[in-house]
Amino acid sequence: MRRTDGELILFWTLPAIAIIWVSAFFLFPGFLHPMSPTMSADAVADFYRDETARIRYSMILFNWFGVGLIPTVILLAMQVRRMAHRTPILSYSLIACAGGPPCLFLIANMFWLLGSFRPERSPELTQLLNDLAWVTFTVLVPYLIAQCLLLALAIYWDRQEQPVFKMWVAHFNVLVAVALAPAAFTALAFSGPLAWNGLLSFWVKNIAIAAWIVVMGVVLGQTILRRRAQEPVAA
Amino acid sequence: MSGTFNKRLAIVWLVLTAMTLAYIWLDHSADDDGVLKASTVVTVSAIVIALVKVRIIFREFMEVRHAPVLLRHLTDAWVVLMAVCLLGSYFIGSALAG
Amino acid sequence: MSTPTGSPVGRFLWNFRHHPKRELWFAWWVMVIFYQLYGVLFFLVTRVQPPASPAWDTPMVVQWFNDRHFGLLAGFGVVFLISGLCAPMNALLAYSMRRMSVSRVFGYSYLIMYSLSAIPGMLVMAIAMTVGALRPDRDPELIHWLFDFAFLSFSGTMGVFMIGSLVWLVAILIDKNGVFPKWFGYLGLCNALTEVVVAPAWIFHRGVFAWNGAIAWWINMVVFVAYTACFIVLLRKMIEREDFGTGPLPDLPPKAERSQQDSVGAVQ
Amino acid sequence: MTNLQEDSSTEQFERKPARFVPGQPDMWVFVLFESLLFTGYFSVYLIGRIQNRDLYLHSQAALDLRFGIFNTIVLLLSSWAIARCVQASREGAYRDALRDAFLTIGLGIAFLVSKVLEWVKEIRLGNRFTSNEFFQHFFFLTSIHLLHLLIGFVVMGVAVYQLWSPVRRSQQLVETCATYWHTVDFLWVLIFALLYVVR
Repeated sequence: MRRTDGELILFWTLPAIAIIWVSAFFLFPGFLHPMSPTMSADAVADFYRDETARIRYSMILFNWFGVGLIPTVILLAMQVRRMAHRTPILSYSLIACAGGPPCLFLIANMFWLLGSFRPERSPELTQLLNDLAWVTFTVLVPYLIAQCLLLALAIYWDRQEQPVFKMWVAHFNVLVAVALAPAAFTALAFSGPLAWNGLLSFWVKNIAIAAWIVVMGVVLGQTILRRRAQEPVAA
Repeated sequence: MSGTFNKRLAIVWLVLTAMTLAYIWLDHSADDDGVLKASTVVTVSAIVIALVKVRIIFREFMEVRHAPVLLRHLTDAWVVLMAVCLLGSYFIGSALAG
Repeated sequence: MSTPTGSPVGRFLWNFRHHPKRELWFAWWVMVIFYQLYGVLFFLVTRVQPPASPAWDTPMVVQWFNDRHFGLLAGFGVVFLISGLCAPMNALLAYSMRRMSVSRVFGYSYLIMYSLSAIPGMLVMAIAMTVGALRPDRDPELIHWLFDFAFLSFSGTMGVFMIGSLVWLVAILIDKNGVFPKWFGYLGLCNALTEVVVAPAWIFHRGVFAWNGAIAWWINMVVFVAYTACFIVLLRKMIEREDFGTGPLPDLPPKAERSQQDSVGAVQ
Repeated sequence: MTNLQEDSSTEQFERKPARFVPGQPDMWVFVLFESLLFTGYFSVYLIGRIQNRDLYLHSQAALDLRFGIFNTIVLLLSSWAIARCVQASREGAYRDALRDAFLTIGLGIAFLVSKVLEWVKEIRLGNRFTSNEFFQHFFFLTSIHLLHLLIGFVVMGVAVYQLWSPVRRSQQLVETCATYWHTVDFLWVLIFALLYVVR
């Protein structure tokens, strides 16, 4: 029997991480309302000069906890292991996806922190760092999209008496993947829904990520608890 | 058995070394009185000698001599291919450079 | 469970849902599609490959970005959308090592190394190029810096691929299950050595060792394409031969028997 | 591994009259592919050379032909030693085979030392990787070749490991290692001719 000690501890880090992320999100002055790509270099430089402290502290928080979602994704990959598949390919794929988003997010995070490190530098440079940060932050979707679609596929293929996840979880994941997709094209527009402060690239994308974390958190918790309840009988 | 093989290998090594030493003579003959000059004859002979050495290494040291026909032909073809590429880039390059 | 029905679509759907090797074939097709898209996106849509010259002066670089403005933004948008495809691909490569008679360490090392390889391999370049094309009115010097950043991150960060090929080749050479032919292991050494050869791209602005040079780019590209083509074909063979056991991978039966066996396999 | 060993020992007697590929045939894919790759590097070098003859001629004059000759002869000797090693091991004379294998490694180290001394000498003269086009090629070709030699030490390690203990001794692996080592040798023969002698 595979050991499951500590699974619950890792699982309960999820709400803690979620609370920290939400606080950091609201602490960062550039998220509410999201900074517009049409801001002039001087306006961006002024923003970094006026809000230096909040940018630094919120981004330091993100810097600490950016990788916090990895245990949850690996827990999901372990559930996929229990599905009725003949090969571990899909759980390998989920493991391969786990590190990507935090890595990309850390790159964006670094550019924000660099921007606020010397806000007195030339506005052109601050604008460049700000562009790099926002573009990286907005386009960090590829691994998330792949993760959702792979999870959905894994669930569709899990044909057994009592599947690990219910079918609606797969549909939900496909929906999230669709919601994340437009953000990849954010650089095509400075205004409108595609712009990095627009409806699709900012609101839909980030709300989809939040919804995914909440829903998958609940589903994962139920699955782990159900299995722990069954396990003594099975063993 | 061992004796003949080792004698053959020794002769091969001597031939290869002699060809290497021939480069010294080639190198001296290239320059008149310390004035450097390009020479097609030296270039072509250097490349041809090197490729002959490569073929000897293939045949004797790497035992292609005893190998199936396919490998023998393949290595010979490769030596020709290298010759065509090297001499070809030299001559075509020269023609283009004018 | 019924056997596949007549129409090709029906057959495909049946195979997609019930074929015993569906996960392997899925990953293999994802890999093929990924490399096709990669070629189309980098060579035709964004036209960042073959690479521009590092010897250009700033106005030339700005001009280069202006010529490709929309292609860069849209093409790299698609890159951001699809680069998650490399996850199943790397999972398949890791699986090939799991099927060998070697320690699990090989498969997991390869998986972790390659899971992030897309970041130095293409995503950093895509981000730098996107930001470079984003504001044509940006200070030209900064656009030039983004240009260098993009190409150097793309060409100059090859350690992942070098060590990855080495891990794979050692696994292939000591494997006793015959998952891959040994010659592919030795070819991996050729590939790993060409990854070393791009390092001078960090040093030279022009000539054969620059990031667009004959040695650092063209010859390497040929080797990389040959290596990739080989492993795509060999992975296909591996999937066809897969018996889900742990011993030596069986050889493919002759063609006539194979089609018969396929239908039997499908019924199972 | 035991399979391989049995195969090779039963084959041993029938082998002489029959034609055979020494070592794993797979290694020849490496040999042929790698020589093609180097042919590419050499062609690029020759074309560059023709476009700038004087520069190459004058830079080349700073090279010391004696180093080149010495290195070539050392590597030819090492190739000879490994060829003898293969013969000895084929005839079951494993002590001789081991001695020849160590001799090969020793000669490889001699090449390595002489190569590094030559680099130091050139760098002291002010001829660096970035100095000019000729020295780009010189340092590139010699260092990529040296990398092959370093890998060769690993390969020779495998050969020694095989010869060391009676429970291993796969003739096929020893021959495969020898094929690799000869490749390092013949690539150097070409590099030597192209860098030092060609005018």
